[in-house]
Amino acid sequence: MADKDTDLKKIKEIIEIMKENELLEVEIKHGDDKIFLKRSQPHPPVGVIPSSVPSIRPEPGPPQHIQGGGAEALIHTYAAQATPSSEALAEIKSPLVGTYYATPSPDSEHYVEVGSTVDPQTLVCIIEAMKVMNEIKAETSGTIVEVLVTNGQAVEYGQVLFKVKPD
Amino acid sequence: MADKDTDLKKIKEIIEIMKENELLEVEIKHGDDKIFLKRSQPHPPVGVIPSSVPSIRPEPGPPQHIQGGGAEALIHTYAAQATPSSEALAEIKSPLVGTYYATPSPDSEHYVEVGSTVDPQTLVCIIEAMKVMNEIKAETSGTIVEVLVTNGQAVEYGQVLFKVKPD
Amino acid sequence: MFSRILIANRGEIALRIIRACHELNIEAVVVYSEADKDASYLQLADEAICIGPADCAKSYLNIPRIISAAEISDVEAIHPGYGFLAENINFAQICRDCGITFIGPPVEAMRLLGDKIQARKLASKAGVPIVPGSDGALEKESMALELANKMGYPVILKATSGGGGRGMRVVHNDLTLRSAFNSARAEAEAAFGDGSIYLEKFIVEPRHVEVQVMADAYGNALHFYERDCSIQRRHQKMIEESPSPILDKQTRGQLAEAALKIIKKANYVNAATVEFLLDKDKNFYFIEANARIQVEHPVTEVVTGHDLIKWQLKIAAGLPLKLSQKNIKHTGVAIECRVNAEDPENNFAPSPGKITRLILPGGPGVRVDTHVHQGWTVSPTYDSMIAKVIVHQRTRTEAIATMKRALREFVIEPIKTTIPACLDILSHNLFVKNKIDTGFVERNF
Amino acid sequence: MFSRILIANRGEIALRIIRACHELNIEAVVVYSEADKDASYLQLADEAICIGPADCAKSYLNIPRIISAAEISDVEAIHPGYGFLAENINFAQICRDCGITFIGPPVEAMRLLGDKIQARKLASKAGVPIVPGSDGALEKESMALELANKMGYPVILKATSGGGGRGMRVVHNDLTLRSAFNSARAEAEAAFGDGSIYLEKFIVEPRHVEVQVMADAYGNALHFYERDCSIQRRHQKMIEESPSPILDKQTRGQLAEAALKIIKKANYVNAATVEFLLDKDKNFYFIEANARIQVEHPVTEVVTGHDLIKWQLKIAAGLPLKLSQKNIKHTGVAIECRVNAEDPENNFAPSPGKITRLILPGGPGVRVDTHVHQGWTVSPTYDSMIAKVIVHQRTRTEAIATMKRALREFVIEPIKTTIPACLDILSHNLFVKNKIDTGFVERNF
Repeated sequence: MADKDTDLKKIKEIIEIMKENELLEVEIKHGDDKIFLKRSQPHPPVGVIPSSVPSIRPEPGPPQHIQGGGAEALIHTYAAQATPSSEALAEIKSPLVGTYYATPSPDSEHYVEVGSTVDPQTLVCIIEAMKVMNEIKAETSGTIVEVLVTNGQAVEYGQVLFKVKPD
Repeated sequence: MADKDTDLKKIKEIIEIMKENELLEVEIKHGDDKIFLKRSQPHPPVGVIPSSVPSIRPEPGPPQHIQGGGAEALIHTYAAQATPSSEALAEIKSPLVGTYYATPSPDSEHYVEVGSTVDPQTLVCIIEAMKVMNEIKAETSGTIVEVLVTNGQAVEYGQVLFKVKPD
Repeated sequence: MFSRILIANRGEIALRIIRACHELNIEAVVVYSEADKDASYLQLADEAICIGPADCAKSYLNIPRIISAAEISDVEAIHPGYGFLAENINFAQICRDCGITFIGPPVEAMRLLGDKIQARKLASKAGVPIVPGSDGALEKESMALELANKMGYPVILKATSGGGGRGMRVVHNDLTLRSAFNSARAEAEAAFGDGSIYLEKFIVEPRHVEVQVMADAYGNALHFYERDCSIQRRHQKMIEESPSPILDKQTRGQLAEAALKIIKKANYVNAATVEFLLDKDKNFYFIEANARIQVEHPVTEVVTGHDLIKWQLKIAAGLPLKLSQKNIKHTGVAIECRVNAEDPENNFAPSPGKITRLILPGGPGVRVDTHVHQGWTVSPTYDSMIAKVIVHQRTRTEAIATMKRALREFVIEPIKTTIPACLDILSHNLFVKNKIDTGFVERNF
Repeated sequence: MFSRILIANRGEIALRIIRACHELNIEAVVVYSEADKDASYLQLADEAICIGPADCAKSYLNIPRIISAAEISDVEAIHPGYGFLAENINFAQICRDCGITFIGPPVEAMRLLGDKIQARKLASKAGVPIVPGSDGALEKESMALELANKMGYPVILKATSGGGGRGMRVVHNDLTLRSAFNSARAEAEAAFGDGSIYLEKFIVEPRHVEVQVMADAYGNALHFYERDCSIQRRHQKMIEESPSPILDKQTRGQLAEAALKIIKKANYVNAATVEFLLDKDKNFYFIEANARIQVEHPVTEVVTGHDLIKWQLKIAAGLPLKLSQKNIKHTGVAIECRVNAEDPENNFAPSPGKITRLILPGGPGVRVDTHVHQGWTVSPTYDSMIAKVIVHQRTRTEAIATMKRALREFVIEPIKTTIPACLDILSHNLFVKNKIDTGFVERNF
């Protein structure tokens, strides 16, 4: 019965947190299996939440192991680490496997660098695949805030090349 | 986002039920893994709950499949089917592998039957193992309310033979 | 020998090739689609490169992406496995043009054997019996009607570029031939981009027997005995065994010899399978040659003790087949069952999904080839085959007993698989008595 | 043949015996302790009977409970596996008295071979060389001192009823002999209830080579070649192989012949292993005979193609060994690695616990014998061995390569296992070059 008391306590705490915060994530993990629940934000929360809102971890310390129904489960609770969607960064990914080139020719300037503004039609780099130089467009608008690859580097499909702060 | 909305709705419903009923079980199953949470009853609930309280299933019908974090999970909610702990039955288990005999000899009366009162020293049956007749004692006190084996039946170690209602 | 190759495939055959590479101290680079990013064999590979999304056309069938992956990972050769690009002449040609060794036959041999009509002609020239039929593609329905009446029904229509039963029709009279001709043509056009159709005499109650061969670049060609693949459902093999329990010693020898004649005539190099139909009177007819490793190659590996993938790698690297025919011994009996994520109780509908419990069979005489593990999600995008169970025993009776106990201890939940169907077949009186043909499954289940 | 037997064991050997039973259409009843109630092999058994709590004395070693389970489940025979009651003469006698066939040797043969001093005498009578030593138990320290000085140091003290290294001491001079004599005696007394100690010449850098034999009730005794088990740590075997890579053809023949002499002299029936030490000059000395199936029996199974457990069942059921020695062929090379739940980085401390991720090796040439599955909890109560990986290849070099790739693809988390230790040994220059002896592991790791 002691275990079940512990479980109930944990669940009660989670419920309390859910009620108090409304914006809430509940993550229940077991091995590879995971149940992850997150409230989406159809209505903006009342009041402004700064992007660097400290996360509220009601029970700091190591993860709690809860015995329940014969299985060992791991339950974390977090208040939502809400990031206003306006802060989210867009990513420009490689649509091809190949070699990344930052410049159209060895002596040219880089297509883009950190601080460059791009629109969907802006050429951002070349990916060479089978001797073909494929010009890659940004396909998003904003300012380059991070370049994750270096000239001449091999890149795979879906690899993130740039992070872009939307306008 | 649709999936997450659905999840949130389900979770909200569960929380509402938890709050309203206080006596609550939440069972989250995934394949073989299961998280089972049940409030034990350190304090008797206010008001008398009949042992045959109808279970409240807020969403009758087939189990709901909830998509969450890439995993398919199954969530059932029940109101607690509370059984007062005073109703708990003791069990007399077989301490041996062998053959169960209800009587000391073929013509004798049964050692015990439903309704018999026993104390720890009461002989309740014989387990024959390797031609040896082992007399088995109750090792508990109370009234036999159920006999789970029949004369001549093979029993394994730890098999429940009788249920006993404690005095 | 190679020091680093790329594997242009996925699933169990990708894992199978990694195993061979590592036993030969070759580094293995694997390409994968986003759908396979959690595959456990990617952890075993020396490098894994994502080449595209789940859609095969943008990943496993996309030649530029695979060649590009080979270039950035600096490999010497590409192993195409089976399926996908394994018999794609264009791919093999591009590999050659890029200076990458294609681990498979030369383009010229692929051309000769890849087109079924060409292959039939080649077999005829080599003196190997073929199923009577049209000399080439039939352009008009009237030509098909005339020939069918000349040979006598039943006849079978087949796609020139086909495989796997698509574009295939068995017809028994003029009426059904008329309708089948056009529908087979349309199906072939859709499936292979080539609507050419040819016609053959339909062999009644045939057995499917195929010979495993291997040839090197120095003119040495050897056979590794036959496999009997008569247990099929809709032209898809379910259970394969070796030796073929119907063959006598003489026919077995003739069959192997016929296979080698074709391979030599095609100047073939690397692994191939030469497929025959065997009629009730033990006459055999060449049907086609598969210019690649086959799904069922482990059956041959366990009875001969030879690792066919290793031989593929060695031969592609230019090493000779240092073996004499008489040193290739065939010992005992092997059976393979394919475990597909399909529901036998629901007309073999695909049954993809997450595997939450998995216990693989093991112990004496059991080999399992699978890329799946507990926690793996079987994707609906790819082939439904998730495991192959291969047993090796002293006799056919013992092999059947071992396979049955192995399949019974195979736990896979909650997805449905063909395991119960395989068990039903293995327990069937006619299978046990070896009274089967390629129509056995459809007639009895 | 039997129609129903009971398996008085647990873990991988219980599963191994179930497999053999089912392939022979014998029903298998398994007994289990409460600690093993979730074992997956219980689901495969035709009946499973709980006989007691985790404590072996109240379950797997409890004769009345096992006999009682055999009686209520109405079996014809009991297979004891290895360990637990496998070599318990009292148990075999009780089985006989209860009319249950003990699947193992007759009580009389167990008596002759079970006591090591008796077994040495029997070997001498049979004309098989034994390690020079005392003729029987040494009652006094002074006797040990006298003999040791006569033979010359180093000498080894051993428990008469012992096994597994308990009660064993190697001593190099009078001083250490004095202290070792009493401590070995106390250890033997505690471990076996018998403090008898004998003394032998200690063979320096010996190899442990054992011969698998099988005898029927009609006087036929055959050998199934040898296993080399020189890779040991604290007298526990870690890696076994066949053939012994050190033996020449002549010595191999002599060794097998010596083993058969002993078995015949003891009127032995069923499976046994005759163990020898081989010194640097290829002289061999009988050390003991194990009157049961061994952990490492699969090594012999894969190189000979014979299922030894099936032979045990057949012979116990009174069937003859229908084989001639020359029809038992030895093909290729087999290696077995034992996977124990022990932490090699922490002095091989037990590492029990729940297995949350498990991917077993597979593919060509790999056999896995294990009862564990993902989700299974390795109990601290029992033996730490959780799996055996056996490989079969054409050559020792290839077998080592296959074993290395198999162990590298074996994923087991989060418990620690001996896999990394096995990989270190397999990669060691001296192992590869076959320059090993029973002290190799302790000297080099």
